[in-house]
Amino acid sequence: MRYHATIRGEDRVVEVTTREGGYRVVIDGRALDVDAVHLKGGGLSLVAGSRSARCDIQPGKDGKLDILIGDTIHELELLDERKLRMRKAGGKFSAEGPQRIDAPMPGKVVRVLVKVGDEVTEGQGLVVVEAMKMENELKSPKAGKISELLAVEGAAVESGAKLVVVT
Amino acid sequence: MRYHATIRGEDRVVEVTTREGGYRVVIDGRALDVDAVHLKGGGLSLVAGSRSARCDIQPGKDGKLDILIGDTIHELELLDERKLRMRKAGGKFSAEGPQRIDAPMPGKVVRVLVKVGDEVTEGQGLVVVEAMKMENELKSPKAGKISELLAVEGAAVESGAKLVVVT
Amino acid sequence: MKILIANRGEIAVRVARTCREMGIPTVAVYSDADRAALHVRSCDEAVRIGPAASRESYLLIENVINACRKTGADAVHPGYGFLSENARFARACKDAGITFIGPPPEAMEEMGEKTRARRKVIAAGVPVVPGLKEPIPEGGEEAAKKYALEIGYPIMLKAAAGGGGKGMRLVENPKDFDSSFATAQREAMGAFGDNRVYIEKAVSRPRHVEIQVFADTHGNCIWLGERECSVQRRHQKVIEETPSAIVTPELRAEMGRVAVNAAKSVNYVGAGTCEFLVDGNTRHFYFLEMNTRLQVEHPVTELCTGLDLVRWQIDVARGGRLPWSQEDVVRNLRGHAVEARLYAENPAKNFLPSPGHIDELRLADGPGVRNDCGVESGSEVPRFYDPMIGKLAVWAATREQAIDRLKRALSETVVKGITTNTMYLKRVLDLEEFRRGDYDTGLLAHASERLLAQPASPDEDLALAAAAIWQFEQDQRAAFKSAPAASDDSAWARAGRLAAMGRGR
Amino acid sequence: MKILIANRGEIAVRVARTCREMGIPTVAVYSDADRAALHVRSCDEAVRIGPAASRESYLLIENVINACRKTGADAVHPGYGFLSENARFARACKDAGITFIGPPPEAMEEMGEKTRARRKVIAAGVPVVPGLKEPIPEGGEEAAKKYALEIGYPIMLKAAAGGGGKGMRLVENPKDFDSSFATAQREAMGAFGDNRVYIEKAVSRPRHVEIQVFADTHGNCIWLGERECSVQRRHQKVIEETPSAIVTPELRAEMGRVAVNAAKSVNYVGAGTCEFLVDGNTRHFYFLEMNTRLQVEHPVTELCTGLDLVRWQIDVARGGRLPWSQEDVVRNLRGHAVEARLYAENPAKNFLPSPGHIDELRLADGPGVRNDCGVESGSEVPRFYDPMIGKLAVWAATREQAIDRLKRALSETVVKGITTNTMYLKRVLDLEEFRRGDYDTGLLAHASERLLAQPASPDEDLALAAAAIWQFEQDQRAAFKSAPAASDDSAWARAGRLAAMGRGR
Repeated sequence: MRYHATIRGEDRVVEVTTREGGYRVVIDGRALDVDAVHLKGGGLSLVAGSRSARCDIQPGKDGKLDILIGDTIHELELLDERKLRMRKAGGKFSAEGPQRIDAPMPGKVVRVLVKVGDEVTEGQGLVVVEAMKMENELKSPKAGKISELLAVEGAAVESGAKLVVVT
Repeated sequence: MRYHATIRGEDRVVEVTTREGGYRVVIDGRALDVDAVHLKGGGLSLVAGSRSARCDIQPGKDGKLDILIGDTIHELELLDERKLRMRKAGGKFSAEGPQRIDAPMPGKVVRVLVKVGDEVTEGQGLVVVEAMKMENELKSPKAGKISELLAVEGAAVESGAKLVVVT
Repeated sequence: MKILIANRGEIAVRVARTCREMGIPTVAVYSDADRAALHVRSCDEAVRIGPAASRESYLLIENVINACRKTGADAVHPGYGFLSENARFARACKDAGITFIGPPPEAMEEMGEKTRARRKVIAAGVPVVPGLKEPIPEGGEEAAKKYALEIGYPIMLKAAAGGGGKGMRLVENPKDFDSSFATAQREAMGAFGDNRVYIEKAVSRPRHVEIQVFADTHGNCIWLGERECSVQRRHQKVIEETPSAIVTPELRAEMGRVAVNAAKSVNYVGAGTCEFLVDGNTRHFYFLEMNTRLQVEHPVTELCTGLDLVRWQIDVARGGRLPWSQEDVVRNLRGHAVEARLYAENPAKNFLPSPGHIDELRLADGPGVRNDCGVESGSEVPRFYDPMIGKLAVWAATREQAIDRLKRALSETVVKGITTNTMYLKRVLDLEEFRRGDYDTGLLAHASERLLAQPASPDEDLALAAAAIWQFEQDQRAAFKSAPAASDDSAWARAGRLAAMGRGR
Repeated sequence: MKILIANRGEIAVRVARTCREMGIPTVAVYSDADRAALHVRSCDEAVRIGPAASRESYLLIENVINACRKTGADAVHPGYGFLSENARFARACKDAGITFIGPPPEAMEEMGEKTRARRKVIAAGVPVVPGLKEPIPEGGEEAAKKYALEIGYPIMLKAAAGGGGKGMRLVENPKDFDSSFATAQREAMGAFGDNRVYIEKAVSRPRHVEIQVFADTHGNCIWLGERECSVQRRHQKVIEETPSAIVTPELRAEMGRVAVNAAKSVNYVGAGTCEFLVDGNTRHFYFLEMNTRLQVEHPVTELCTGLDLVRWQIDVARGGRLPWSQEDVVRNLRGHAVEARLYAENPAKNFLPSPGHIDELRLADGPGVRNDCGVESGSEVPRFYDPMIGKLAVWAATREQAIDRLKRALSETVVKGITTNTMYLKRVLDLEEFRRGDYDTGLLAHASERLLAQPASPDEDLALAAAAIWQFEQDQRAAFKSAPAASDDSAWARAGRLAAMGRGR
């Protein structure tokens, strides 16, 4: 199987095939024979050459994977050919065009710092959400104008709830 | 749902129905309102009245369940109506009739103490199996005669392998 | 004796452990958000005391008292936070004939409001930081601003009823006064139901060093050494250690003596902590406040003294005498202990709290490691309460070995499903200022960039291999989805077993 | 320095932890049965050294040396068991230029064979148990039987190359001699590849008390206190504690002095243990053997001294001096520690080993608890090796508190999927002889019936309710099997979450 990975901003091609006693992994042409054991909870115990590593894996959205090895979390993205094509078709998400600011976690809106029509600069505070007794200010991802404002002071919001749209 | 339980040799009838906020359990007519939360790994956190208990559950063969609460393991057997009928039809397993002695765990046969045709008394040693450097003698569950002998000294045996039959 | 633990999370579990060891039955209380919480199943009984919001459950005196009545509990351990420093609660227990495991209400009141406390201890000859001793009255903002200019910026705005850094704000210069004042008041109201704040001069190069004191009902009061808690982020303690790198035996004895005097000035009973600011250069120390309860970071004191402070609290509440003299303490202090607080938060996203479901929790073990955890695999971290899910403390013969041990232990600590600060904690332990012991309460702010850097790792190829193999297996298994599927879990397990049996060898 | 750990299970994991703290890279070795074992992923590197059977893997000197060559490891920690007391292995390391972390081969040889060891220590004035000092030669059974009658029954048959109780047999009276002799020889061959056994008089009311000694390469040798290991089943240690209830400071100093003499008589270096039999009545003690390696039960010594013995082993192997004098030891001994060994065995079925898959493992935490475990949730316990899966040790100020703490910790320790001795251990801690400290090596045999009794419990209804509710949910879920089933695990988790959210409230 062939995967397209992105790690620390670099694209890599990773091919996986099974072989007697484990897997062969080819990364940008470099072959690595890996003996992998699946652990309860979804982690892996890898032995590659004599190197031994415990890998904890935290799957995220659309191909994102956090791989914990030792004291480093490797954040990467993994797509197979099909997903890659879809991604290309869709085009990468960027700060161009209307930006939607969602509640990053369940909480309570304690302050709304803007109103519809306001001109905002990139990084300007828009809404303050409180959770676990901590206040967190949500900032604008771009310079623009407030086109939608759904956040209401005092309202409880679920994770992912749309709060503001900057155009 | 209605279950027939056996605990410490006594038969009990246990009925379970869901109710708002938990379950109603009726044991031999005594009603118990139980709030149960399922834990990862299959255990239960019960609150009945004000009593709170963590129950670890180890399912065994044919309806056997070990329930760990605090410092006690409650060994019980639980059958629904259907299983109960089957059980009754089959008749309880007892030391009557031919008795089959199986290897209780994977290991190695180090000694065979009987031969086919031998008369044996209940509790008499038949075969010695070694595992984890410990020797364990398997004894006859009843007085009778050795009708089959499959254990061979020095042979490795898997758990459950038939070793001897006493008639 | 039957003890109701009027708290949740790791401290409730920790108190229940000592009770179990002492053969004392325990009662847990829980809000609707905590029915499935670990502390509920760690006690012999459990009583629901209301909906998720603490103000409607853990902070409701009446509900807690009723829970005692319902279960026949004749003593209450309040833990920390919630009602632990609420004199009205202590009184309500008394009136209901329930032993409150803590100081008498009078002592709580004397120390409970910082401004009163300062007046009291100053009279007892305890040094304090210059500042306005009265909360800023309604409409007193302007007078307050003038005073702030007099003592000079930077200043602190602190909740009159506060503690634990909650509702505290550093104000660097006059133009930030209004916004900071508003936030401080709101946070104070949210955390303590009392929005009053007061002004205090901010000491420079300040180190937060606190003294654990213990008093019985027979007039005995001793100190149990210090804890340095200068590793703070937004006034939230992150890492605590004892002994402090700047405390000499002489300074320890002197601060201890002062702390004991402060405690005696209010006829204190039980476990208490006097917080001091120590000037990093002059080593002068100023009394900040006294926390009239068990401290989150008490385990480091237990590790270096060998004591069980909860056991002492219970014995003292029963009228027992302190088994140790001050000399016994000095003779028994040993080695070095460091504690790290595990928070459900995302350092990469400005420490955004990350409540949610813990898919897997692996804690550290082995020599010198102590876990106090309020969650386990499968636990839910509710969004309604403090984001601290547990504490990891270690002991070793020397400070250097203790730090190396804590780092090792943090490497073994894995929380999956939610984001935690474990990586961040490891980076803090590697800060050379911390290693040298030469740091102040500004450490984390100053080092923030170094702490969030993403250094390259030699294991990148391994990570890619792991990801690809994992995804490969996912894709393979997806193909079988229709087949009578056993659980994910046992499927993994089977794979593991196959491998264990030497698959393909 | 790079250390290859020539062992498996909990001791390999434990050694790796200290190496991690010291910043020393580690290499694991594994048989085919252990590829998925915890110790493999606890090290930085791992090398396969053969099939499951130890004789073809962990006991193969050549394979271990090759693993060092392959990984460039310049030091070997042998742990206990396997090659740890094999002088040929120590020599092979030396010849390969690899540091063997243990005593010099000569010392191992002197102490390795008990009969030689006895001759040696007797010369050094160390008291020993009367017995035949030579292994019984081929065809020497009759002479042996005559000698047995001379010194009088009961007698012991012990493997000449043995240790740890393996290949030891108590013979109560002459008629059992032949059968016991045969078994002893077979077990000796199985365990050590050497079937020779010798005869020794069995001391009455015997208590097993051992002294930890430590020596460096500069001629310093000290003792680190005793460990009482009289709680044994078929000569397998089950529970160990320090200090021993019968050892006074005077007796400790005397036994320590004798142990140090024994060690010096063979120019010992590193960590070693002198095992003594102490007469429960007269308090006379007899040297049994010296174990020339780290002991399974070393954690209780670490808990009461505050030392990391593996760190000392490594420092001494690097030529370091012991940092402590004998006076430092005496000054630092503190409190009480007890260790319980977790075995994968079924006490109800005559302690039948129960290898297999661990579905869930929950370890104890909180104050004073230390886990040294070779497995985790999802681990496989192979049938090829010792059934000990881990150790649970606790420290507390007093013996009583330590025992209560260990009991509490054992209640938190849950192993699902295989049968373990946790319940059995809790019952042992409740034996009044043990609580009184008045016991000998016969304790478990004498109490066997009490230890296996099944007392009635007030929770029977709760157990029935739990079982019925669990089965009910199983049956309900069975109905949905056809539906696109998420994994069992997440289904449980969801149920838990629902409840956590206050289902139905």
